[in-house]
Amino acid sequence: MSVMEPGQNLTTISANISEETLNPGRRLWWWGGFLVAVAFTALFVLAIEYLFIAGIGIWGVDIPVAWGFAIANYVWWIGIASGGTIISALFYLTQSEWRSAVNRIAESMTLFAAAAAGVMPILHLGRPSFFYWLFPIPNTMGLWPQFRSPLLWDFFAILTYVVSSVLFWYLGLLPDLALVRDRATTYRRQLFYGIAALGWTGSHTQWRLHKTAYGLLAALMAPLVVSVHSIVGLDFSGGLLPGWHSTQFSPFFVFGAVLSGFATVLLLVIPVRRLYRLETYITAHHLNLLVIFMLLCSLLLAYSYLIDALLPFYGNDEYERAVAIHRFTGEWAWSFWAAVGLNVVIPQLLWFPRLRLRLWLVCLVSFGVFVGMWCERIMLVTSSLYEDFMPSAWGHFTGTVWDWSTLLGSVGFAAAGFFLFLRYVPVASAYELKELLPPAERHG
Amino acid sequence: MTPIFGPAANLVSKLVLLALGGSLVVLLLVGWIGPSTEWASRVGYPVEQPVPFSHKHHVGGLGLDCRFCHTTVETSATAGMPPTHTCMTCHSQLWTNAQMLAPVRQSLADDKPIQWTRVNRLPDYVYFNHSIHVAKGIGCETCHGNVAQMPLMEKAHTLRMGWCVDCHRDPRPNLRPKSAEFAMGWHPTAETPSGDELFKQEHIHTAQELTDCSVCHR
Amino acid sequence: MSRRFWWRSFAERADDPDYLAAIAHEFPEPHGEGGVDRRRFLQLVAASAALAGLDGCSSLPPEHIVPRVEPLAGEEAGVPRYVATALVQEGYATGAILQHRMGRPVKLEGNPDHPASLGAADATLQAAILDLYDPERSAAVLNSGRVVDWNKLTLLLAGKRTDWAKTGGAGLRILTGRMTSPTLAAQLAALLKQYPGAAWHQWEPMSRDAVAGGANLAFGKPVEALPQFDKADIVLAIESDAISSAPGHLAYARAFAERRRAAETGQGKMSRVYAIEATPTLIGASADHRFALKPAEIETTLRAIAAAVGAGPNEWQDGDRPHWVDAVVADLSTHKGVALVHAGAEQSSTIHSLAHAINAALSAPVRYIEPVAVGAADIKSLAAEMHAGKVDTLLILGGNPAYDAPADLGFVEALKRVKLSIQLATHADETAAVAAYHVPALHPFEDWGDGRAFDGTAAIVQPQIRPLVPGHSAAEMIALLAGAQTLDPRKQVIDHWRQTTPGDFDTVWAGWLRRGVIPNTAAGAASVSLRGDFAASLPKPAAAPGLTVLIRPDPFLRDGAQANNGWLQELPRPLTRLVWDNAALIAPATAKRLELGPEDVVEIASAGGAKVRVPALVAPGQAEDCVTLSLGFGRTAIGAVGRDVGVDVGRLRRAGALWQTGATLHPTGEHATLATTQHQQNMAGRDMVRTRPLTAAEDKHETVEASLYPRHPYDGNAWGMTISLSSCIGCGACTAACQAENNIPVVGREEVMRERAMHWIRVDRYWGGTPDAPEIAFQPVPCMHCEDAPCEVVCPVGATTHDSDGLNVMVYNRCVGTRFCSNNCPYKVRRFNFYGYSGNDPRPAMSWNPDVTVRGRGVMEKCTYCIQRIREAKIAADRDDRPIRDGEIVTACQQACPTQAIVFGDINDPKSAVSTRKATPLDYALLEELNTRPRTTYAARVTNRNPAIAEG
Amino acid sequence: MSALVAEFASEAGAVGAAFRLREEGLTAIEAYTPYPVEALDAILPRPRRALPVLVFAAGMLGLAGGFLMQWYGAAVSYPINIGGRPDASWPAFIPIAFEIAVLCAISAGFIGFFALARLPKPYQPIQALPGFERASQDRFFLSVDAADPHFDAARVTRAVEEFAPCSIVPWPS
Repeated sequence: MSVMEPGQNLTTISANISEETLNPGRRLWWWGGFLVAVAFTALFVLAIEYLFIAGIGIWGVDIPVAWGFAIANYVWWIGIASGGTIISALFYLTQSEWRSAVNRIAESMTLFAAAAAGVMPILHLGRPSFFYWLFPIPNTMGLWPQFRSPLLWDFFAILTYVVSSVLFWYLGLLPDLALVRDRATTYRRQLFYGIAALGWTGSHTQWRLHKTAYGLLAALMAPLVVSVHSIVGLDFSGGLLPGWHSTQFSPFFVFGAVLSGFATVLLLVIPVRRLYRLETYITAHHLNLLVIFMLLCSLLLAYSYLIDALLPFYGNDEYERAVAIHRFTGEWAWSFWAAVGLNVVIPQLLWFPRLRLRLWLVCLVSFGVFVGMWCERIMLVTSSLYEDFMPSAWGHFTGTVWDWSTLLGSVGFAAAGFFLFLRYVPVASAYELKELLPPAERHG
Repeated sequence: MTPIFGPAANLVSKLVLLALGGSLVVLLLVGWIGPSTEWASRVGYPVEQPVPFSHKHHVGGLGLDCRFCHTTVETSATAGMPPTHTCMTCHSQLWTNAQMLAPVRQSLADDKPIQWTRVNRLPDYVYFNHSIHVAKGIGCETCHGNVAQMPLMEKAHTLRMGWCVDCHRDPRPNLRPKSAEFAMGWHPTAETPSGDELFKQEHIHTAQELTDCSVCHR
Repeated sequence: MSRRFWWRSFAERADDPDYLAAIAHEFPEPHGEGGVDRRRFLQLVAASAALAGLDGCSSLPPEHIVPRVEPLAGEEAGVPRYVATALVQEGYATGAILQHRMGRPVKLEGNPDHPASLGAADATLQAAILDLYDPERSAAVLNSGRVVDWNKLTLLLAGKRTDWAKTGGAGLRILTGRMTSPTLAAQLAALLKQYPGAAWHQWEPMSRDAVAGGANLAFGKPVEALPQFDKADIVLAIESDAISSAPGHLAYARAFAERRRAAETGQGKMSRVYAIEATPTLIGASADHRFALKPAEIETTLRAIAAAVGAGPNEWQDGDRPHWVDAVVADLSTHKGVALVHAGAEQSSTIHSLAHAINAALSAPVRYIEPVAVGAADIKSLAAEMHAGKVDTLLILGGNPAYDAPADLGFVEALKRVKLSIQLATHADETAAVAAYHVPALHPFEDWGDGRAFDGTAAIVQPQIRPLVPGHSAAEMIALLAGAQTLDPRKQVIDHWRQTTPGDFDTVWAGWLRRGVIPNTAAGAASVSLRGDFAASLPKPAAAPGLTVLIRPDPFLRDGAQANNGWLQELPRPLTRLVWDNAALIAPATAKRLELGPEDVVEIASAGGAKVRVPALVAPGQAEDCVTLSLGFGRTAIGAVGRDVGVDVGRLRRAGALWQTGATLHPTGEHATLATTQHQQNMAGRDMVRTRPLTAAEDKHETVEASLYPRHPYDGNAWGMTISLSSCIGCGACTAACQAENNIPVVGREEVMRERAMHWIRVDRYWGGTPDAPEIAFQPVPCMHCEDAPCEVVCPVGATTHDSDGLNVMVYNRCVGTRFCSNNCPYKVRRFNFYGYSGNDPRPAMSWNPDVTVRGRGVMEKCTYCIQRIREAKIAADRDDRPIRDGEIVTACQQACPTQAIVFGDINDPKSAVSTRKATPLDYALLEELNTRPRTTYAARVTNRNPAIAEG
Repeated sequence: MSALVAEFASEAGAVGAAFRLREEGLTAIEAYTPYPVEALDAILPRPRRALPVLVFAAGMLGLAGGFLMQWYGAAVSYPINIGGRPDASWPAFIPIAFEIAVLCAISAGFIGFFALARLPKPYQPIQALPGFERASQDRFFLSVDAADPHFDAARVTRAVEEFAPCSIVPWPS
């Protein structure tokens, strides 16, 4: 399987990639999808408005379960975001050329997932308007944030991650913006993409610097994404609760994150590939690799689940054991088994090459992981909380309509962003595809 | 195809960058310095009162002791505001028809208290205690400024947490001998004991204890 | 909130004829949605972003300082004042001291000089302060529902007086509750002398007639028996209310607990307690042996015991009886002089008489005194007269008979037949709805009066604040009937005592007011001897019905008079942990037999034919075939807080059978959800409450302290607390005290069901052993103030930190509400303002404690060891340059605790009370394996079982 | 005229021509290509290698700065007893220091790139060259600066022509 169907040259690539951006035409599926996404975004906004007016109490959170959907959603989204970074940064470093066709889609997905993740911690606060107190900014009180708190580590991690993702994305996009600028025929497009391209000419000097800069950023993004998810893991293992206080949480969270990332990329790549007729560039080979990586992560995650489930019984901590048993059988056991089923068991189907070729099945499984990872997050958040040390303080947790609105709304929010990306930005990296051409084909 | 940008575009782009960077810096500065400005903290802005009571006249001119009106300053959290009765002890004899004092006489007449506007205000979650400060050698002037110079009462310091904590970290420079606590425009002389001596003899707590959150917040 | 609006000015209210209509349209503010309804929501949607922004802005609106016009003698702004008074509840007075801040009473504390308080205060007592500030108190004279002027009534009565002068007061009737007030009693006596045709009746819903009846049966006179637990090595409690609600229970509890914690203090000998009861009581919970028997069995068993100790004929011992009886008898009879029996007020007079007989036979440590309360005709005769139309004018002084009178009297109908009925009450309640006139009553804290304690000691009730509503007092009403020249209640009280007091009255009087007690007024001892024909005179034991319904006062609402009190409604009931609800307590076995699921609604039909539908609650320790229902709920006419909360089971009561009745029960198929604050009923095999037999060798096992970090030094004061689990009787006084002291808001039923109760100190109740014969353990859990606090490390803004005294302090105004601290608190003692609870709390701003921050929405809060009291003492000590004395700082919970289970102090001072308590080998830290190094520790619960009785 | 610009249809042509021109001793050569042409790296003058140094420096600065800030805030400026932990509990400061380091490094890399590439510069004279818009698509341009000491229009044209350029034009014409 090749990374590109034959019969391509510089001209065809330039044309095909910029075509979708320059002449979107009347794409009903786009409008349909976009409007649905916008509708859910509206729901998101509504939920947030009501939250700010009435207070955190509109959610299902209580004492003992003081964390709920907001945290689960955050961990979930930030995990999904990782997918793009891994593909575009890690595989860039490993010089796996197949990445070139999908990294733009993946990175863009990262942006909007990270954005959705970014708002959650603020919504989660009892007094959201004071979130800026987590910044170490000079103030008349002479106070500082409390640097020992995993939450503060996390705050810096998200900040860094979101900013870096945007910069990395834009840097990679620059030459393609120039391409669109140069092919644009209407003044408004020329102006828009002209400004966006910042005067990129493709001079050799620019290319050399660009390569260096992109390489450096990639080299920084890869460890960054790992650190971000390790720290997210520490948000939990930094506490002393049974089921949270575990040394394996950091790698555990990284595995989960990457799994959900790959799943979501697949979930997006397969339809986009079809709708934009990108089969020439995103070949069965790409999908095959993505699926295999997803399977790999799924196995890694399975390992983490296993450790997490067995250690309590290996160790001698009655509280750990109680929580473990609780996860299997308790009120929220469904979320545990859903996570195991959707993230570990079902994906194994795709070991069969024949099934791997059934794209609808791949989509289905990826969607399963997409959902399954959320189940895992909510399971981790609640199951440790509502029955911990003090029997007298044991309680329950159920999401309210506002919890669910926030969750679904955030999906709409991220989706709406992704639709805009599809319409206004080249969905694949043209110049990197050109690099993939065999020397003989490198002409106009 | 002719390019859409002329040479001016480069200049513009530079200017835009500059503006962005500049506004960021300005924003930071405003956020940083703004709150501590006298305007923001209302320092030095005289406050209108129902009766234009002049500390300059009563303290500076007549030399009344602070405690003549603020009777509970040594025993209570609040310094205490004088009841109308206190004003009338003198003003039943002096300036009995002064227009300026009409509200005072009115208050006594129909037994309705005078509503003064607070000048030195702390948020509700801050529990300041006058008595302990006075007991440990902090003069009125240290926080309220030289009221003997104020025709109308005004805020002398920001009273922001940072300002309070500075002194709580090291009260020594602000300590006075008991005799000077209620004096205005006081300056240490050669024979006034040093801050260190006063600090010791008043058994003032360590900076760590004085900067405990629970000292002011309950 | 509109309720706030019509609280604003009562004057304007009384004048407004539509004011009642206004109330009619009032409905309870939903505590849930933070007071935001859809409309308001939509209005705010646009502005909300801005709102959020404003939150951060620190500029404050202008504020005014309002000094007095004339100085008030003895008042220092900002310095609390303490004023003694007494609170008369169910007729008996308990001494109290009110803490005044900024000229208004904010907290009720017990009066150490008063025999019924000894410094302690129970929940109902402390909640009285909230009643004072209840914005829904009645504030206008009502004539059949319309607001009228007070003068209209006075004129009317003036006319009546002229008639009475002729007729000798024929047709004039006065109904009061239990009466120990010397002044009122004297006033009434005088009134009856003035109008021979008039009559005085009493109705006390919390009746003690059976107690008096028992004394009559045993001794031929209604003496009162005061158990002396300090002298009792063996206690046999027959569903006893001695430490929970009997007159003097605070004093009894103190003495009782001192003997119970003998093992840890090493002073005296630990008592052994047997409890025989049909439904669990507090004393039963802390008993060493607790036996659940049906009422009928209780009587036969008690007869057997009486016979065995020689207080009854031998045939009483015939028939089979429980295996443990002999052991108990042996224990009793080998402890003559130091063993006593006490029966609860709800027991039959037969049982009381048997208890008396046994005590006599054992020459038990019991003081007999002449009755304290002044008797009068009962309500049954009154109702009969009313039905017969013989009553022309009826004055109801306090009380709410339309709600709580025995159902079979048909009091409401009777009341309608009275030409002129006048009710004096604090709320426009059920009776006010029927009576011709309703007169708003002053709250005891606004009124003058007096009353006697359980031992007869008299105390003066003096006002604490100028009336918040234009109310009237009982003394005033009687004076009005008598046509006295002055109606001033103060004058009535003073005049009465002036007559009875020799010497310089004014100085004496001042002393009484200051101390809150009138010395040497205790009732004289009564000499008693068992009637010779006692045994013969006992009524034959009645045949046990299939199913017995036990009608019991709610532990906190009692007869329901305080039903509009949010603190009491939301205070978890000691044994059921229920709030805002009453349920039918059913034994597990019985529930199984009737195939009742938890919280299934059952219909109970009494022998009298009355029916109630109540959710069932399976209650371990309940006797089989006994259903316990609690009074005080189901109020229909009262403020928004108490209206329609729970079910009114009072309608099952009959004049003859107030406390129990035969009944039938069947499931309705409906299901209800009860609001409770504790979901897990046992310890799940963990050692939260540690229990040791008295005999066990007491080895304090040291805990290893493993830490990578060096220990943080605390060289100054190091505040710590210890809680004696042998002493704790679970009464909940600590929780109430904390709520009052620390401005803890009421969240309401909905929010409690969503697990958002706000109490800083909760009293956990665990069931152990078997469901039918459970062990019951209480454990108060405040913040542990861990030295290595897990909560602090995870806060990103440092809103919760340690201070130099080692306290785990919470800075509300720094909190952004991440709630990680609560997650990371293994004891789950942190509470979060999910909504603006304080803002939604209808209590007026003036009622909050100004020394404690009122927390806003979205911030975390928790027990602070009453940091405000600590700081006050610290400042006082620093001012006069001296160390803080041990016992100078008393936390609210410690102060209120009747059993002195809680001790607080400096653990750096080896001689301090807390250090000595912590020195006991019974001392242990909760979850010590987590190495949080808590400052709050517990003294393990000690049991003193009788080896002769097999376990279970 | 200030430069000669040759347009090629294939990478091979452009690379060949560039190589020849270097042999001719010409140095002031710039290439405009639709994608980075590695073959040219060896031929054309290499730009300054300042970026990696810059990024590394920024990263180190961020690391040190981040760590110092935390230490100063927690141990010097306002030391508060947090759960009995030491004021300077340095292990807890590592994650944030790392994140700040990465943030600084990446920002430096981004900004540094634009600075060194002299961007943004929307107006690029060369874009006025007819057909230059294809430089970002499927054409390869070589421009030889007339300022080059060895520059000679005829020689350059001859050198380039054997690589079949689509056009050779003087610029600006």
